[in-house]
Amino acid sequence: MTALRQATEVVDPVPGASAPHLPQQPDLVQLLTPEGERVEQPDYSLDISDEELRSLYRDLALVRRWDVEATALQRQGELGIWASLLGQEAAQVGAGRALADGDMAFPTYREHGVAWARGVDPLDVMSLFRGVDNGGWDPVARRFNLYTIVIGAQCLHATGYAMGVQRDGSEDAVLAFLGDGATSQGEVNEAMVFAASFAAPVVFFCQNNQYAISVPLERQTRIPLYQRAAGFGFPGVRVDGNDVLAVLAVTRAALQAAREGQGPTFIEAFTYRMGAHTTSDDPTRYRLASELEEWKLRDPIARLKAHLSRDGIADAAFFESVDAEGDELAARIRTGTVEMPDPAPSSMFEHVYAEQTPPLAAQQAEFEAYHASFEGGVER
Amino acid sequence: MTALRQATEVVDPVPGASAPHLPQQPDLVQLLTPEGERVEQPDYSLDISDEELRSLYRDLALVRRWDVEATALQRQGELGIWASLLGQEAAQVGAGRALADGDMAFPTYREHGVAWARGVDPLDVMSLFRGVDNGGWDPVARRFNLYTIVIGAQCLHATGYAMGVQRDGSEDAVLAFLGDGATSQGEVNEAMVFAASFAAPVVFFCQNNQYAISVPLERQTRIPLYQRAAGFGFPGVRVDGNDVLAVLAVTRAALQAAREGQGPTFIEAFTYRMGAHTTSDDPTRYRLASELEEWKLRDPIARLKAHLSRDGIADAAFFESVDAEGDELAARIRTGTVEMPDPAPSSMFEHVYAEQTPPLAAQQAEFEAYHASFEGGVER
Amino acid sequence: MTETLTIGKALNLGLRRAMEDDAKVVLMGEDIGKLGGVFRITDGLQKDFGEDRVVDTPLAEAGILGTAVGLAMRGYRPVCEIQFDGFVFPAYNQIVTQVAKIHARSKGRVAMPIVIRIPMGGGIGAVEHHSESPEAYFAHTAGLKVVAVSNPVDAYWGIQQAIAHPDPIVFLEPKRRYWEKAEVDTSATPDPLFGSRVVRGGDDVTLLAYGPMVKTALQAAQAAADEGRSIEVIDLRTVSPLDLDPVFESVRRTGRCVVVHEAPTTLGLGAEIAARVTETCFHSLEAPVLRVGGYDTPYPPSKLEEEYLPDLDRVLDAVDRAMGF
Amino acid sequence: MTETLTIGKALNLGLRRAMEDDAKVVLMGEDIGKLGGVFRITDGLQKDFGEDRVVDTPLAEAGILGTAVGLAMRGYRPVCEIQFDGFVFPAYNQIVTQVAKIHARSKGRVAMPIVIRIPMGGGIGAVEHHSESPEAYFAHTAGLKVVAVSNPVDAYWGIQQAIAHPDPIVFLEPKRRYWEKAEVDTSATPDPLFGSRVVRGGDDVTLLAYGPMVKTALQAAQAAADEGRSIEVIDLRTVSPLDLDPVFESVRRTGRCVVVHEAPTTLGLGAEIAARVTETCFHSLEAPVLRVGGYDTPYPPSKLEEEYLPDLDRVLDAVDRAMGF
Ligand SMILES: Cc1ncc(C[n+]2csc(CCOP(=O)(O)OP(=O)(O)O)c2C)c(N)n1
Ligand SMILES: Cc1ncc(C[n+]2csc(CCOP(=O)(O)OP(=O)(O)O)c2C)c(N)n1
Ligand SMILES: [Mg+2]
Ligand SMILES: [Mg+2]
Repeated sequence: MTALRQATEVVDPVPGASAPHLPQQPDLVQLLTPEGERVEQPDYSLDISDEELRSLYRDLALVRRWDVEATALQRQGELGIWASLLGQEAAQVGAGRALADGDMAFPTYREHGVAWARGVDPLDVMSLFRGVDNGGWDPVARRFNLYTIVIGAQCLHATGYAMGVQRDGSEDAVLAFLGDGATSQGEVNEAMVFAASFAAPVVFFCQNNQYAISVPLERQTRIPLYQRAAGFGFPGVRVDGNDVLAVLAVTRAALQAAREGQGPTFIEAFTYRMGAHTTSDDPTRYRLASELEEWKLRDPIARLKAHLSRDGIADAAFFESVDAEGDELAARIRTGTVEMPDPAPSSMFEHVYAEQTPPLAAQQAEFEAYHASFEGGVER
Repeated sequence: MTALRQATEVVDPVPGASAPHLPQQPDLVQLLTPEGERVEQPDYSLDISDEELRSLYRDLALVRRWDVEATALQRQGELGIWASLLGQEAAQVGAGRALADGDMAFPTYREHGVAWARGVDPLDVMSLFRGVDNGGWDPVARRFNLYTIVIGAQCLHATGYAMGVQRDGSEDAVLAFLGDGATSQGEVNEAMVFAASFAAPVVFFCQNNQYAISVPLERQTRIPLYQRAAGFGFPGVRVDGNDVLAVLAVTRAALQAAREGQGPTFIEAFTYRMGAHTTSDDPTRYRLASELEEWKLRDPIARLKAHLSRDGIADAAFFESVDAEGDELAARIRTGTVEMPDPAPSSMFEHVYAEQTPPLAAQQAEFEAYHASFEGGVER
Repeated sequence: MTETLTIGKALNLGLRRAMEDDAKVVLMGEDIGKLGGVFRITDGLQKDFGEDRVVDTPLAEAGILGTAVGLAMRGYRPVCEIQFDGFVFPAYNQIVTQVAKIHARSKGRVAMPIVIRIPMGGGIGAVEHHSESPEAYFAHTAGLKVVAVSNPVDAYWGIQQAIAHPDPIVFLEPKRRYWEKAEVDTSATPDPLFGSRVVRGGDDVTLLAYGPMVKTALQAAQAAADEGRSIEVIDLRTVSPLDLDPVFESVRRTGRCVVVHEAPTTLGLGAEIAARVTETCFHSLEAPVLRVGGYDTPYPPSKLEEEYLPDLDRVLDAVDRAMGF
Repeated sequence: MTETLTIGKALNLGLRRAMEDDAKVVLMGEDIGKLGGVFRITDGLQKDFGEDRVVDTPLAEAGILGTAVGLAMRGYRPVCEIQFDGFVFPAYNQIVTQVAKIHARSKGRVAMPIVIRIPMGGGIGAVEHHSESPEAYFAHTAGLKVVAVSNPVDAYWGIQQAIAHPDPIVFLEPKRRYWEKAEVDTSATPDPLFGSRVVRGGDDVTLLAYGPMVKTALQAAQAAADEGRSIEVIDLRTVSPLDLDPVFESVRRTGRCVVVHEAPTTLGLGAEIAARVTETCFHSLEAPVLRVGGYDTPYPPSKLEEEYLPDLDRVLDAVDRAMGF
């Protein structure tokens, strides 16, 4: 059966595993080694000021601080659940910062780092996990869609939005986030079909954090994920997702290509979910502690910190100021979350439709009357 | 953006178009030229007796004769609709004859040639298009599933069936049919994900007949379809779908690979729908007559006939006998169709469940009583 | 300006007018371009409005609806054609979890002015999946509205009103009636989209229908009249929201009510209507609300569809039973 | 052999027993292997039965159901877990157009013994899509059967009966009651799968519930008893087919009927039950059948779910209204 095998280009069946009989898989795109050393990638040059580097560090650190606080708040019963981004800060901040103002982003439920980069107030994210609403920010004003919990559904939204951009003759680009698990969903693959067919200005940004809850990547694909795109006829690239500079450069390049009419790109940001899937999850059931230890050596924040330090871009005072800012942020998030008012009961009827229907109006009126009947203390 | 473009293997963006900057797309696998000349393909050698060659010809001719008769019967109001296979005989007969007895096939609604190869009585196909049932054959006994009309749904069934084969430790293989349009469906792509993930013994046999009703291939993909498989990590191959020998050889090889535990293969049989999508369709609205004329030069039956004649494998008497057999078959199909009894009215209640529910039994009883009330001639 | 139009042609003209009125209207679907759709409802529109506004999509219904969501977010008004009723299910996830919920999810910040056109129902002698009536699946889904037109006038105006409306609407077209004709005054002021309409007055029984069954109901009423029985027929026109006030008013007079639809009876619209009419008109009812629907079986092979579909006789039989209570 | 079991543990043991009894039983789903499912219903099963019988699938619900169809055709009995109610919709096409129809399509030649396990309903403080009640979508679909268990005994036996049954069954598990306990006699002879059950006798009102709402109904009946009102509570146990004979018998005595479920009221099971009870018991009814259901809105953010979900007070309010007619 070598004939069939040769008829197409099959590369590394298992990521990381060597496959000497097959062409070598390209390395991860990396601009910063795990030790914080800057390396050059002629294809993805990045001209970046010290100021910008420090500001990237600040984002990474503050987003992690937020995440830590949110996890604690969940433990204390102040949130129903929390989906931690621990370990994925660089992938998210790098991607988020690559966006131009007019670009639109479509997150999953874990993109707190992108939310931050888009200027979303963390409390507007907390409100979702507290059960107050489904996200408090304005997706139009922030150009950051509300979180989408049904796996993969947002990839089609992003593609359709990009088709709208084309019709507007605009130069906006669109960034769709998805996980490694999501790549198995039919809708995600349909999004790639549509994006390719219409050459839509959309970039699929897949954070391969190695797991879909407990299910390892190998169940979703036998080959590196970024190669999925080739089957749909557009480029795929794998970037070190723990290297904020590489993510920034690659995402910028892909968005620029989209803007220029070159159609979609698939980016696989190779990273690791250092925490549990959510606060309801118990990762000890399905992965070894040693794996986590290995990934800790590639910590995205430590890496940038090492770079800033070794190249003298930031000093101890800077790091201390960021830490202090983090503590302030955490305090604000804590207070804001704990004090967040519950929504008005009858609000659930209010935005079902842009034009409420008479039967629903009647239901709301009954509900309010029923409620009012308890207010005089006649509750059973 | 050359960097991103290079990060993956992109081949011919448009089928047939030349793309000098990209690696050359492999030729169609072909064992018989359009002129009927036998060519060798070291990867797909085919050892075939003259007897078998004649029998292949007979299949092609009889299947076409059936198709012509069915189209005529539809025109005369004896069928509700007919989905013609005109032009796709070689793809279907070649694929059908590649199956071993124990293998299972999952057709769309157009695989009359495969049905024939599996020993299905044409009348059991006619009954579907006449509206008598949803296909009269026994899918288990014939190892040929009932037609599936919802585009692409059968690809998952085939993959699941193949997962069952694996669990049985059997050497059966599974053949899933689909069209070019079907490749855009999410479920079809999920089937490829599952098949790859479980290395299931299933072969996806895509008849690229260039159109999904009116929509040309270019809307579904910008690159040759067989390359889709590479993105899922398994081989794809493009075969001349109008060359019954090549189809037979390639499909056999792929099924053999599946049998041997090598997992799935995607076969793109490059062919052309020479008739309308169905008898309800008007192809003059969306394609040029000249296109059809060009494809007529690659007619799959004429090609095999030329080969049989030029190499002295069959003589005029043989061709005449096949023609005569065709006329007999057509007569049998015509009579059988026209005389096909309508189903019993209450049969629609009968197989909804393996164990009918009491409410449905009550509904059936009411229906029967209501019907009986008309039988005494008290109809309004 | 009065024209004689089939339902199909009325829809075609209505779509054309909606596209002229609002450059943000984009049609999407399989084969809606050069072919004009398998029922030719979009005939000629791609030629006149171009490929960017009349989009032949890849063959993927979730893709159609999912990209429509994105287009709506970008300010467009997508009108999606589902080729046949039985092929809406691949898009079901997008419709139920996204289209229906995004306005609520965003607390009203993101509107979903999407119209999902579906040729609905049986009676055309087709193969499996081409004759179904999925309206209850949508009417049970909060966030959607569901309209079922029965005639050329409502088709012409309804499609324009639906496109102009800010909420997502499943727009059901009575496929076997596409060729039915009527006079359409294209300069009239149309009735509101979401309202039922008494289409024939009567005193003995209130008969409710929508979409393709309205004609059947009217035929039954005529036949009953010939036998001296007076049936009031109401075309519901919208199945979500239901406009039942005219129904209540009628049932209070007649004391009897029959609902007819093609969809399977169990949990079909008849169930909801029966429950609501009984709640509201309990003391006026002389008989339970009776339902004439499809049977609780898959839609049968076409040789049996006449048996499956409610017809004049089955409607009159129910009327008899209602009167006999 | 009597054990105290939670619903979750009863399901786990029932699955284990079904797998021991029949080597063709294969479990499929997301995270059901090492993790044992997000609710641990399949805990330990992959360890004991291996990866071929407890299959962690790729993340694709249509894929799960579609491959289950193929496995069933090859003679297996797939038991598919859908992680949460709100995630069944990507599989909807396979369920409605294939799973439900293949037995009829093949004139009985191909059986579809597939069980689709879905943790159902709200009340666990979750985010969007994790608290829904999709049963009406399935009960309206001919070819499916739909079971909704409410207690450990039915969970233990029901899952085994469902797996052994030849037809496809949507098996709804009351997720917020997973941790409720009861004594289960694992050597008893179980009640049939498809039958409702009077769980508390009474004379004034017949109260119907299934799944998670049975407990609420029983609490309401107890509270009403304290006020001197006698409520008969029936656990429907199966929502398709509905077993209404015990309901008719009861309503003929009480003259009043209230149905409670979490799903949106419009076209929820209550609609069908109201219609059927009224048709059958018309002359016995003192009041219309009243429905207590979720509102016709998307399931709200969890801070509002207590307001959304039917509770003891809303049930008693409906009982009052029924009595007041
Ligand atoms: C359609 C659907 N099915 C199942 C789920 C439940 N679920 C939530 S997250 C998740 C895993 C997602 O994995 P991946 O795409 O890799 O993203 P990650 O959580 O790792 O960021 C699953 C199965 C869901 N939200 N939607
Ligand atoms: C889910 C679904 N959507 C739409 C249709 C209507 N339809 C029937 S055939 C067809 C085109 C199929 O094209 P292709 O897959 O290329 O197969 P071909 O008919 O060319 O053999 C369409 C859109 C369908 N049957 N199922
Ligand atoms: Mg992941
Ligand atoms: Mg085709």
